[in-house]
Amino acid sequence: MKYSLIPLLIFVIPLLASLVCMALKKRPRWSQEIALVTCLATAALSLALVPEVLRHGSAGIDLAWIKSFGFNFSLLVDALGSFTIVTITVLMAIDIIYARQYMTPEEAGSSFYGWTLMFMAAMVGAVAATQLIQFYFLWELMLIPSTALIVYWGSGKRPQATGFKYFVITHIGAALILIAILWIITVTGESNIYALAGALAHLPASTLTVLAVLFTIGFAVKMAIFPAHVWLPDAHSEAPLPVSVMLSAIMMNMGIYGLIRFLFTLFPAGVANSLGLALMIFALISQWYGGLQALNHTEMKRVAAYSTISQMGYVLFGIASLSMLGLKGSIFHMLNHGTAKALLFMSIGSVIHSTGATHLDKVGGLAKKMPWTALCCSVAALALAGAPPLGAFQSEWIIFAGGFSSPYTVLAIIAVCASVLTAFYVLRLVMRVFFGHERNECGDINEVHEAPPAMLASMFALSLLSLAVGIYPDFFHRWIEVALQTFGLF
Amino acid sequence: MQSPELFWAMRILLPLFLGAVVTYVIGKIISRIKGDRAGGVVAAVIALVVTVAAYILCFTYPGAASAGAESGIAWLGSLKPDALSLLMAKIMFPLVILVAIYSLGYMKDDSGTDKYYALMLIMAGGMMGVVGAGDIISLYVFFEILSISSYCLVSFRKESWEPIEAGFKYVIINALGSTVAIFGLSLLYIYSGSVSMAEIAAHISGLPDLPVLAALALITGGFGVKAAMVPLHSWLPDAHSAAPSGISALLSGIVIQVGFFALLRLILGVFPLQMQMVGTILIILAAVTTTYGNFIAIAQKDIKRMLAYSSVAQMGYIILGFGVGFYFHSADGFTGGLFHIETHAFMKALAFLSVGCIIEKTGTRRIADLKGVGRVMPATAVAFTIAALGLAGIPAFSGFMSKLMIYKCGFQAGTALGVVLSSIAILNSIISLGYYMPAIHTLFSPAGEAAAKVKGTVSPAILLPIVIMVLITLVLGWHPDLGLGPVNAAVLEILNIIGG
Amino acid sequence: MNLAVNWVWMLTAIVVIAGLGIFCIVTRRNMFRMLMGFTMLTKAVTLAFVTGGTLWGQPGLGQTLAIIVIVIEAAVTAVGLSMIVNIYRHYGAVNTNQIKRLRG
Amino acid sequence: MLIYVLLALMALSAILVIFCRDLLYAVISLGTLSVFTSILFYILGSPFASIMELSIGAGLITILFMATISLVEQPRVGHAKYSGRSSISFFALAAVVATTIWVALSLAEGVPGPAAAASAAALPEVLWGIRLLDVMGLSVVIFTASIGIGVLFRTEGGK
Repeated sequence: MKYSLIPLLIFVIPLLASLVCMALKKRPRWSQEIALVTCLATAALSLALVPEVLRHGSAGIDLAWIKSFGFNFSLLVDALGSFTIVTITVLMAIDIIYARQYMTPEEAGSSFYGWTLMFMAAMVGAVAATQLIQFYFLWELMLIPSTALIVYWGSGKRPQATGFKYFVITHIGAALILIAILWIITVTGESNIYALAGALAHLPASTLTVLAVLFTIGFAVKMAIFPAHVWLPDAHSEAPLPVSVMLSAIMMNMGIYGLIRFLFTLFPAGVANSLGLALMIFALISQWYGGLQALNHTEMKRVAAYSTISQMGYVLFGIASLSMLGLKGSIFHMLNHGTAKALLFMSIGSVIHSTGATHLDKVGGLAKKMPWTALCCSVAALALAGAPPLGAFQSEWIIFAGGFSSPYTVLAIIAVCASVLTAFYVLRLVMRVFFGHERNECGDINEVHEAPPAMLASMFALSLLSLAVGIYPDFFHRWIEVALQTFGLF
Repeated sequence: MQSPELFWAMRILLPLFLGAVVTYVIGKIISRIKGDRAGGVVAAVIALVVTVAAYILCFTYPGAASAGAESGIAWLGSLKPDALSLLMAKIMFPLVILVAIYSLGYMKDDSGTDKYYALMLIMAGGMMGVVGAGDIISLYVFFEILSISSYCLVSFRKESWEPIEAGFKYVIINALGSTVAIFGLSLLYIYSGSVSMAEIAAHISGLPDLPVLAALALITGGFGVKAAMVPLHSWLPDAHSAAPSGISALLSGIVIQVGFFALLRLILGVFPLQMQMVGTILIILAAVTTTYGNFIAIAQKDIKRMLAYSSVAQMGYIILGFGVGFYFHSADGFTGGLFHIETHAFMKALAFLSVGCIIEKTGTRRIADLKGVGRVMPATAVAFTIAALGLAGIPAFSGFMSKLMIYKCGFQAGTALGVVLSSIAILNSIISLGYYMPAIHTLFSPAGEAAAKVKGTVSPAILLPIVIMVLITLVLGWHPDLGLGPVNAAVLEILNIIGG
Repeated sequence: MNLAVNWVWMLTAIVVIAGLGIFCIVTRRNMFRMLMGFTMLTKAVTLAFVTGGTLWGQPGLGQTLAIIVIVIEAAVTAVGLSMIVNIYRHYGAVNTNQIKRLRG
Repeated sequence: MLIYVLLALMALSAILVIFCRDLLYAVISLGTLSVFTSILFYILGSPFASIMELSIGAGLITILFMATISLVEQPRVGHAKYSGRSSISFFALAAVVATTIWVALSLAEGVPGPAAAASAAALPEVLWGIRLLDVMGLSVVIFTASIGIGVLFRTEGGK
């Protein structure tokens, strides 16, 4: 481990900035700028951390926290962590740029940016956490800002109910994680995530299996794997759009990160193997369930939300294949799914912003009026469908390759079929909204205009990112391979 | 060097009781001359001065170094304050001070507030006497001072039916409880011929089992009433919801904990041999208490009754910490229990104070009628939210840290029983979300009738304690070390006594 | 002092009176009756203290304890009775089954 | 022998307190219980406790009860309510008495014999000496009770 201040900075800067934003209650414009600067700075810092991490394996800092309990506040970023953090911070910065024009400062208010920054700080902190209790603390800290964002700015009929459903269900998942964490701490006496592998190897297999199941269920709730998905469609579709992006494209990565980190770097290989088939089945169900529901719904944000469940099925499928390829694909898919889903949500947001329509059968033929949005939305759709040369193509096919290297070839074939389903519902969305007869049942078609520049800019940035990852994936492959080296499994 | 007994009598008890007399007399005189409201204000100010002075004095505790020092005064022998008592003092004084400030705004339209503040000081003095007592009779006398003053405070607003009826229920059940406890203690006196805890403890090993167990059962049952252990809790929801909100805060925040503390003191002082068994009983009672309290709280429609049942549940957590501590000889159990007393005191008081403020403005206690109040009274509603999330044990609030210790101690025991207990505790914190969340939800949903009634701003005297308690809850949630100093000293004291 | 008393019967009487007191509080529905039960329970306690004092040859201590308990009994009874008067003013009744609005 | 008679009379008056129909008779039984207790105290060599019991227990408390009952109770209310349950009550009572006697007899094992050498401190020394704190506590109790009763009977219009 190399001593580095950056992990601390990328946690503390957003946290302090969030407090500043909360304090600037009367000046939403200032908080907007503060949030933008903070997000860009955090993204830049997390990128600056990448070479160090690749060179030294990991970088971090160790601080005293609760002396009486013997807990430290240690932040450490390794290759897997830095990949997750970069995904989070970069997408967050782009999302903040988008939110600048999607919501006026007065509409958002200072506290919107305050909660957002606190949300980001908690996510970054949870990824960088090395102590189990610290991890749980920051993991749960994500809940409060995200619930507040849904409840205060939500647009559905009952945003409170949605927010609290989200809160309670994810808290139940977290409670399972807490049980497992406390169990581990007391049985092994070790609370450092990076030192646990050795300590856990001595435990009896039955204990390890129970622990692994607790962790898996806990993280699967955050990943919204069927049947723990019930909170997701409402939360993601009723939240305001920038928050949907945060939840769908960014927070989902936390569940993936947690599952991979805990299941593969902590436990001996045999434990994950015993769970493989069950995970794979749930992954397939999520994939198909999400896809079919997405096809079934006409509300655009709900389509994207169900698509998230389906995509998380892909990721879990990669994890459950228990192969290097599958894991690599899953990790890679964090970035690619994040990019594509953020892009899809943002283009839906642009459509909603300029037409006022929320259902895809209320509008049509918008490509002429909003050509750039149409382009970006098509990129997102193609990426989710796994079309080359976009980034998601890479990760999805690595995941499937992983699936075929597992013993369950039949299941892998079913998973591949699901990608056809994906193509079907995303392209249906694009075709209905942007092509065909020009119409807008929710307003005057002639007043429909292209999205404002900041929104377009963030969408372009995401499209280019997706394209760049697809065209030049080698760097990312190397990065993830460094991460996988620390696993030492299979 | 000053002995702890003299310190306790002169710097804690004397100011409080003397202050109560002064408060009452001067308050009475002023209210005769200038009217009731002025009398109330003067009484409040005197009470505040007295409590703040006693609080500051309590930092001059001579410390463990002087524990052996003799006061040389025979009658002070019935006091035996130690680090545990000091911890309770350090929790109680801030709470009483904040509640007194709050009452300045909250009780300003009531009559007879001079008596209110005098009774509050007496209640504080009674609590300090209970925690500092070293023999069974002083324990009983101070316990009764505490009880009588709290009876009268509960039915302070006697003009409506609820406080008075709840008050009688409170009187009869608590009088039964404390008399059963003193009956158990009197049996101990018959068998040992002494009232000092240390001397009884020296005698007890030579006694046959049955009288000791009978006394233990009577004492546990008797003080269990005050500590609101299920099934002896039935007075609590009525009394805590009928009392004025400031008093509810004190009752839920510290009085029931003092009731448990009396039991704890006796277990530590008199029954060290039965500790394992007491631990078992406490664990069972705690599991039942927590689960029952949480499930019944879900069914409540009245927000104060909901909080009262949540107190029952939280008492279960505290008792669980001590039960595990006794059963497994685990220091973490005691730390968890004591720290939860500390954090719960401020969280629950915060919840009651903010709810009291909301009730005062809207005039209703039905949760369903409070729709949209959070939009017209944002500060108070946010304070309630913080308190509720803290009570549910969500990280970033102080309740998480203390509950974490309690969860951890169960696992640390390393047995299946410990794991099961901790899991019950963790699952219970989820169940508790089942009533906190709907309440928060109602507060923040679109405006209803009650919200329309809210007029005017909340007075600063009400807001100040709420803000301070919010800060305490948040700071202890992020940096619990700040509150753990006295707790650790108290745990050391317990470990000294039980020799663990 | 050497009294020709079988202490076992003394103790029996104490426990019986205490038991009757608790029985009275638990089963009676009349508020006065409940308070009387409390008073009986307290009598048992005072008797226990005096007995203990005699047994251990500490009449001073035993009496002191009994006096303390008696005074507290009187105070609690007085407060309880004034509550009953208040309840009567609200309801015109003193039986708990007639006034029970609160649910346990 | 007198002591056994007293004990039996005490138990009897206690039962009367519970089951006697008229509240006033119940109060009188309670006073009788106090009187017997106080005689017992005297026989046991506790004259001061005896006087206190007689004046407070038999005197003050009985008068308080009487005064309140005459203030509150309407005659002939609720009598019919109990008659149906009385046989059950008597069975319950018999069970309680039997249990308590059994418990008491089992408790008796460890009771010490009367102390041979009574190095007794006299009451005033005890009361005003080593128990002074409790006596102060008692004065606070009385003060509290009087304020409390003042609270419950205050006439000024409140909220």
